[in-house]
Amino acid sequence: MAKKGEVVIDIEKCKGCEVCIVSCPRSVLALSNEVNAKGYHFTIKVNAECIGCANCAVVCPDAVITVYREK
Amino acid sequence: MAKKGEVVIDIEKCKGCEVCIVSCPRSVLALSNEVNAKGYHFTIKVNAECIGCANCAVVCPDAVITVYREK
Amino acid sequence: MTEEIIIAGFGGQGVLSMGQILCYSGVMQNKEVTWFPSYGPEMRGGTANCTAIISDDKISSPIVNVYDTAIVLNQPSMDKFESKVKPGGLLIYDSNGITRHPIRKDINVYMMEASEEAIKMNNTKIMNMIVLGGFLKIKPIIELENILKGLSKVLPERYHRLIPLNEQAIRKGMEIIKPTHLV
Amino acid sequence: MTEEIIIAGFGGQGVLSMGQILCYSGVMQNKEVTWFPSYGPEMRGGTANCTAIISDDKISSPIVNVYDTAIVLNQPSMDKFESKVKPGGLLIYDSNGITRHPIRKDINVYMMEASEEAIKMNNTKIMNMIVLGGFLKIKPIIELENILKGLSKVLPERYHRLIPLNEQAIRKGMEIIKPTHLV
Amino acid sequence: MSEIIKPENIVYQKTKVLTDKVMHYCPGCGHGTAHKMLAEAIDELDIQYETIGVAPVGCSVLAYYYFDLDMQEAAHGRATAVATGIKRVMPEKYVFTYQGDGDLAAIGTGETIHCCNRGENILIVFINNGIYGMTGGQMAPTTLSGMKSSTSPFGRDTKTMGNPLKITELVAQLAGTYYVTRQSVHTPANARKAKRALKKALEYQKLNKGTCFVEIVSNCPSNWKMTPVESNKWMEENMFPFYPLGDIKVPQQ
Amino acid sequence: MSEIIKPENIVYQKTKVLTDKVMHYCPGCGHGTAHKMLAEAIDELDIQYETIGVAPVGCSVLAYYYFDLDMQEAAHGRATAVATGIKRVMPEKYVFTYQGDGDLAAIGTGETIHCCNRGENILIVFINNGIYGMTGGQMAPTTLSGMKSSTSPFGRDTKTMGNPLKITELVAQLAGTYYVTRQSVHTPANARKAKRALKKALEYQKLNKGTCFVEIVSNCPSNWKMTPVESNKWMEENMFPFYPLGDIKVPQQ
Amino acid sequence: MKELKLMKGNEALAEASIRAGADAYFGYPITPQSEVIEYLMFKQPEKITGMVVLQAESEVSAINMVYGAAACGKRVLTTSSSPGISLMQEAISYIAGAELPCVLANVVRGGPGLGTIQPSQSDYFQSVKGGGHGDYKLITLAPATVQESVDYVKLGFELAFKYRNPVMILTDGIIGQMMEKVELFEQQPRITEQFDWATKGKVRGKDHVIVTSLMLQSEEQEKVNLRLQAKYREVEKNEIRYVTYNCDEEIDYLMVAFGSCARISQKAMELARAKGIKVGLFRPQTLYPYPYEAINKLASKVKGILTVEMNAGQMVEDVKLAVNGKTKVEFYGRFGGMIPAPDEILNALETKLIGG
Amino acid sequence: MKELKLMKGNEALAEASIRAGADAYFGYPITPQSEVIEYLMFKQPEKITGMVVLQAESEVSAINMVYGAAACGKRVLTTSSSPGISLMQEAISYIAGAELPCVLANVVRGGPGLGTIQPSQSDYFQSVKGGGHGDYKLITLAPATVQESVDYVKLGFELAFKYRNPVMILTDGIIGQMMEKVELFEQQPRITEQFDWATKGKVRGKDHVIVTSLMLQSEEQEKVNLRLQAKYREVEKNEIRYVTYNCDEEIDYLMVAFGSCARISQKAMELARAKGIKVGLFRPQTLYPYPYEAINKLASKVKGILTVEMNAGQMVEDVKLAVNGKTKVEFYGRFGGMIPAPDEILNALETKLIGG
Ligand SMILES: Cc1ncc(C[n+]2csc(CCOP(=O)(O)OP(=O)(O)O)c2C)c(N)n1
Ligand SMILES: Cc1ncc(C[n+]2csc(CCOP(=O)(O)OP(=O)(O)O)c2C)c(N)n1
Ligand code: SF4
Ligand code: SF4
Ligand code: SF4
Ligand code: SF4
Ligand code: SF4
Ligand code: SF4
Ligand SMILES: [Mg+2]
Ligand SMILES: [Mg+2]
Repeated sequence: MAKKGEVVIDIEKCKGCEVCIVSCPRSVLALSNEVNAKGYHFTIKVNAECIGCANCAVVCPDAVITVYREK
Repeated sequence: MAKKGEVVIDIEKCKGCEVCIVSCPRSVLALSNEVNAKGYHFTIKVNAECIGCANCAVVCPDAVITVYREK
Repeated sequence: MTEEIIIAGFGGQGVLSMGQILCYSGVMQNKEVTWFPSYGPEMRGGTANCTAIISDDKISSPIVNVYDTAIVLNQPSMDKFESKVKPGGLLIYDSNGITRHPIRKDINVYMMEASEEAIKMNNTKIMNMIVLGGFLKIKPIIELENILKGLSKVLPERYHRLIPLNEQAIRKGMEIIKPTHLV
Repeated sequence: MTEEIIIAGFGGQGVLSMGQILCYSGVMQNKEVTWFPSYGPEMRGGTANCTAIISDDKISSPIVNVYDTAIVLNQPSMDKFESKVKPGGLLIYDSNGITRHPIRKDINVYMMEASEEAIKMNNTKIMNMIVLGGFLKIKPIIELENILKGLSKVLPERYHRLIPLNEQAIRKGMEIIKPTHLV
Repeated sequence: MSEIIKPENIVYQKTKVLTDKVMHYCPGCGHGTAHKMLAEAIDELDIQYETIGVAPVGCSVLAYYYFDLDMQEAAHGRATAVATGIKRVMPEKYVFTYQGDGDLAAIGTGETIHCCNRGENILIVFINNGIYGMTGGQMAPTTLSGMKSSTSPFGRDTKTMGNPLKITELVAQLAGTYYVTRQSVHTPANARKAKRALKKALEYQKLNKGTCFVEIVSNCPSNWKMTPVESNKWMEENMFPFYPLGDIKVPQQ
Repeated sequence: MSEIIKPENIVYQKTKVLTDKVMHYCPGCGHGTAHKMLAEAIDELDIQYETIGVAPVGCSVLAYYYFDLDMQEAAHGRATAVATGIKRVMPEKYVFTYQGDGDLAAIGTGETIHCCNRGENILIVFINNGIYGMTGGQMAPTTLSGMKSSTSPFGRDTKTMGNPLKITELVAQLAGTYYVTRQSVHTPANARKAKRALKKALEYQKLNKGTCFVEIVSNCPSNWKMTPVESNKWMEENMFPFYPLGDIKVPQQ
Repeated sequence: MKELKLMKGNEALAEASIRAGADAYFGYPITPQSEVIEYLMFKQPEKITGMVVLQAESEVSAINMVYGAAACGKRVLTTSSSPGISLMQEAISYIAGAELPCVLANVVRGGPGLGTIQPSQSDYFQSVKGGGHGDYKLITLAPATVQESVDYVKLGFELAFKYRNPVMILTDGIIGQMMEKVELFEQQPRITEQFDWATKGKVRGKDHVIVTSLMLQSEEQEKVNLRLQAKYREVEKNEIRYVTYNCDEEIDYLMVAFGSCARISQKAMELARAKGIKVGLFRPQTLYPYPYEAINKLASKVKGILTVEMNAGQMVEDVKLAVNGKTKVEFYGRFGGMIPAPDEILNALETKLIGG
Repeated sequence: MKELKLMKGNEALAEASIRAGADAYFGYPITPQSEVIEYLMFKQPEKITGMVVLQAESEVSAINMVYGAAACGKRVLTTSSSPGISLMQEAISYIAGAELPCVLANVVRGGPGLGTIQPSQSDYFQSVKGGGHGDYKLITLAPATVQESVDYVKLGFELAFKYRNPVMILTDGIIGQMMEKVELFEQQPRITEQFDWATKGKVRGKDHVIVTSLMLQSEEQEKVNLRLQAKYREVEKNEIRYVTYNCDEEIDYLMVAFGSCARISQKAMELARAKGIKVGLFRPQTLYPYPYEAINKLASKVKGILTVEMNAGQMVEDVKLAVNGKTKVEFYGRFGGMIPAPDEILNALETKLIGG
């Protein structure tokens, strides 16, 4: 079974482009209903399936995702 | 036997480059010892072997040769 | 009559077209008009504004530094333009996202809940029309009929079916605008 | 002493280097000098000339319109420069190819058969040196010793073996120059 | 907060070769990802202090705010000439240009070709989004046949407007280029591959191999008038068939 | 005088599409022959009154004095842009440019590539003599490796000075070019072939086929510092191996 | 048929080029004038009048296309903004040297370098003194309204062909981006005249036409220059255009300003006059030829002149040349894309001229 | 070690660049200055001082290479002639905007257009008023001798680095092609200083360096412009250079001329003085900053001024601005590559000033 992972999203810098969302193999991510100060719906975690693969972070154009994976 | 030809060279316009000379299949042409008003040794006929092939005229950069051939 | 108006907000809120509609309508009513936008990359994701001037006489400068009316749709615009309203002038703003409300006491201030109203009307795009309605209520410099004519100029043909909705929004704005401070 | 000289002829006759040798030699003799050539595509197959000025004092203009001396090596140059010699000045020309000889009576005219002499010496390239010799005979503004030093500056190292030949040519020029008209 | 979130468990974070400035790019624009891949390549090679970059005129005109590197702004199209100037006086530094398709393949064509032909020992990163992003979506040399833009509002008509230009294939022909490849950064796998290509190019620069040219086919959601996700799909379906990903010129061993 | 010399026996004479002006070219320079072949092609197609030519900046800058055609002088390198301007407003005319290698392949690279890429329906005649003739023999983009020029006095060092550029092969890659060929005019046979190529190109222009590009590898006796005959030999031995004669792109039937 | 429209300056200029019967537009996008080519591409004038519109690969290419088409005796134009216009300087000099007619527009933005995209007037020198090499002059028209942007396209072509000289419309981001009411002139026919000087295919029985700016002999080149200079004297005699505001009355002060800046100065004048300051405004519409004499005349009757520009002080040199010491000349300017406000100008008037 | 040599202006300039410790030369051939790059390629300074010499594919490319290398804090130069310099205008504006030091030389030939290759001074306006876009200034040095061509390369680099501003050596085909005695200064070391403003690889612990001329916000761009203007005022205060001839005595007339034309005017002055005409000569060595004040002072004591130029009258505007109406200012010029003769100038002096 895959290791457990976690993502931390800097929601104030997120622009809500959804590129991360479609790249996640575990459908961990989705857009929030709320908007941030710049008026963007931002990405949030919607489940705990993250495996720390970093796909989301790698494709995030604004480098707002940090990924953790247990050792 | 090849038809007989003739060339007429506008010696005042000739620049003595010798490109015609090396192109003649019958060695008809050569440089004169004299120079023209521009100071160039010009091309002259040195025999009557001309067959009117126009090789010399075609390669002459200054278009100074007219070629005749008997019909 | 000369009315010098600044309209400012986020790109996408329709501030530029609000100004254009005013100007087109002005032309319909035989007024002199000028419209000048902020332009270029600065607009990308940032703020946008335009100056609209409507007058009975030839307009000299299309750009002014103090305004008869400021229409403000976000906080950065509030910060920038509150101070630029002429004493005794008019400030209209949409409450949505405003964290620091106007403090000047020498101008007339009207707040509108236009964004909310637009959501209620199921079309966030018409927020600007609601605000326009509010403005026209306070300063009826152009007749509604000419505003509708102006709209039909600004909107591409294929959107003309939306004119009734826009009219509704303008009327709604006229209805809901209310003063928070009057000189 | 200030000597303003024009040297003119066909490209390839060495008019430019004749001027340069004069100037280099002038430097050896502690003179002030300027040298200015005609330049660029106009020279292709056409005429070339240079102005050389040699003076005991600082030289203002490197370009003048009348000359103390004109050294002329072909017909077009004769046509152009005969009239530009100062009254009482000097005109030296090589007879080869000259169809219209100078007619002015207020200047000193010397003809040289330098081309022929060069053929005799088996090196048409030194025609210009023969003419230079002629000039130096008439106007000994630079000592031969300094001319030879100048030559060694103008000639690339690998041609230094030719200096004796050049000296010979200069001496030949000094020998053969003869006046055709003196004021 | 999850206990996984602790420094020693970090597997991915923003590279320090990017500054903390918020990029002005539109949401989902590939410029951001391309920046990141290049910055990570520089980070991984540990050459941040030995690298000088050149920004173009185009949407990435402000790239110099985002890379924590010494950088220069070049006039529109002239980045490779500017980089030549830099590299010639500082041959021991890593030098790269980062240029859009309008910049590199329209106004800068001459500079691009001749820089590559001289084999300047630099890295050229070429962002091909088939459009002039910065100025509001005009037709680029790489705009596809039939593709709409603000100066081809009815679709590019190759009869009158010229053909989409594969400049990458052209520079691959030149003796001066050493490594020429076409990549994308729109999926994690592609982005990782692009980074490897960029790293390889910088390694070749170390070895004095000549010009390395990395094209990144990218999107412009704003001017293509699509959402970012749609734009990436459109790119796969329309751009990639004409601009196929992969190496075009690789070093002969 | 020989009785053969009478008008009805003329088999070759100067075409009327050349004026009577004496050309300023150096003895044996290929520019003259190239002019003549182009003029004869125009003459044979009988399009003298429908042709507009563009002269470059280079030795052939005065070409407009020698062709008895309406002609324009273009700024250095810009002949193809000028020709584009002409052709777009006078599409019914035949339009050609005549350009040297410095003009077309150095300063004019961008214009050349984009003109060809748009497929402008013109003829480009490209005289490649591996040198800047007019300005006195500086290195051209096409100067061969190791070849001497006034700016490569010790021979072209491709490490620092770039590689000889085969721009003809580049433009052949572009969708806009229809017919691309490399010729020479230094022998009667080659000159005749070159004329046929030029004629073909003009015929394709009539048919609206797009850009035709005829390179003529040529000599520069003056700046190569050889006699004309030597220069032609040197050209065969040194230029042709690198710039092989022949068609590079021919119409697909 | 004349039409009254509300239009953006850039789009109005584009529309005017179609209506003026232009044969071709060649251009390259740059803010703040990309609307010109966008409008033209959308309008597809090729289908209406046959006018050709082509996006070139660069400004260098665009202006050389203009050269080629203009030399065919056609009405051709290009537009750009500051950095793009700088790239055109070589070819502009060629066009002037070969005496070709064409219309150029520079929608000026703040410089130097990449600068800002905001409005500026800092390309005045480039346009009227000579950005390119050699002694040549661009007839330079400075519109202050969208209406003038339209009218000057027509006027520009008229002058360009009358004098066979390039005409520059020197405008800026304010005029280019603003909307105003504009009366569009009627569609003009395209040129059918076959000009002697134009390349159009050799005409039987006539000499072939050569368009060039090269003269190998200096004597010939000087003749070209003398002909150009004579032409410029003609232009200076015939084509000076300007507007004055309140200058026929008694005034103590004069402001001189052109283009958009003149409109802001007009507002400042209104404010000043409301305060009782007797001030007039002089607005040159042609920057070359410059109205030296008209300003010189006014200089005699005022205590001082304030030149107002959106640059660091360029036209002020021409004002000084006009005034020739007769009265004092002060300058007020904002630059780098900053637009002076009417009250700033009023303030400058009060402190630099009246107080000063 | 100083050396006395007889050298061509172009070659002397090239040699001076090596000796000034230049790091790089980027250029493109054009008559009448191709000897500069030819000399450098032959000398191979790369093997002596490490100086790089590169033939670019165009002037546009060359000047942008200069930009890149200059921004690394290196001593860089390029040279060209009129049409080539026109092509550089965009980048020159960028260099001025980004405040980069470099030396440019324009060996002017007759224009406009392709013109002639003969000497001219018709790029005066382009150099001192602004050929590129935006408000910027080139420090402009006008050598009149081969010696000054050499000295101004060194001075040029000093001023360029002192003010971080491009310096233009405005010379012409006469100075470039003529030979004169020249004293060469000693070989200077190349720069080793690491400038704060230069890109050289980010320095640990410091902010990364950005070289740019772009300011998206007008407010920022105006600040840049204000800084530039303040710098220009400094330059105007410190760097004016000129030579006068006979101006300390009583004179009735003054001639003003620069560069090669000043030398011909000097000869004309000698001829005039021989005829008893009391005339002096003023030769600006810096064309920007221009010696307005010095000319203004002399204007008070003469009956008239004759400006002599190898163009259609460009510097004469600056002379008039300097004189500001104090005395009459006349002009004599030849152009298109024609060189005025000393007696023509004398004649102009007599007819335009003394007789006139
Ligand atoms: C000389 C010049 N011409 C034109 C412009 C305007 N301009 C700025 S960016 C740009 C095109 C950008 O397109 P691209 O290079 O594809 O970059 P992108 O924005 O798509 O990333 C243009 C035409 C300019 N700044 N300078
Ligand atoms: C803008 C500009 N740069 C440089 C020149 C100088 N120049 C004139 S011709 C030429 C090169 C000519 O070489 P090429 O095109 O090969 O023609 P060729 O003379 O060999 O036929 C150059 C550099 C110029 N006239 N204009
Ligand atoms: S790290 Fe992988 S699994 Fe976790 S959210 Fe990102 S993409 Fe999904
Ligand atoms: S990719 Fe980045 S910016 Fe886009 S939605 Fe995801 S976290 Fe936000
Ligand atoms: S026509 Fe032929 S045979 Fe006669 S001279 Fe010429 S080349 Fe020789
Ligand atoms: S080819 Fe022509 S120019 Fe050359 S030598 Fe023969 S005739 Fe004379
Ligand atoms: S305009 Fe296009 S290329 Fe530019 S930032 Fe936006 S999406 Fe990216
Ligand atoms: S210089 Fe060379 S190319 Fe030019 S005419 Fe002479 S030989 Fe021909
Ligand atoms: Mg792009
Ligand atoms: Mg060549």
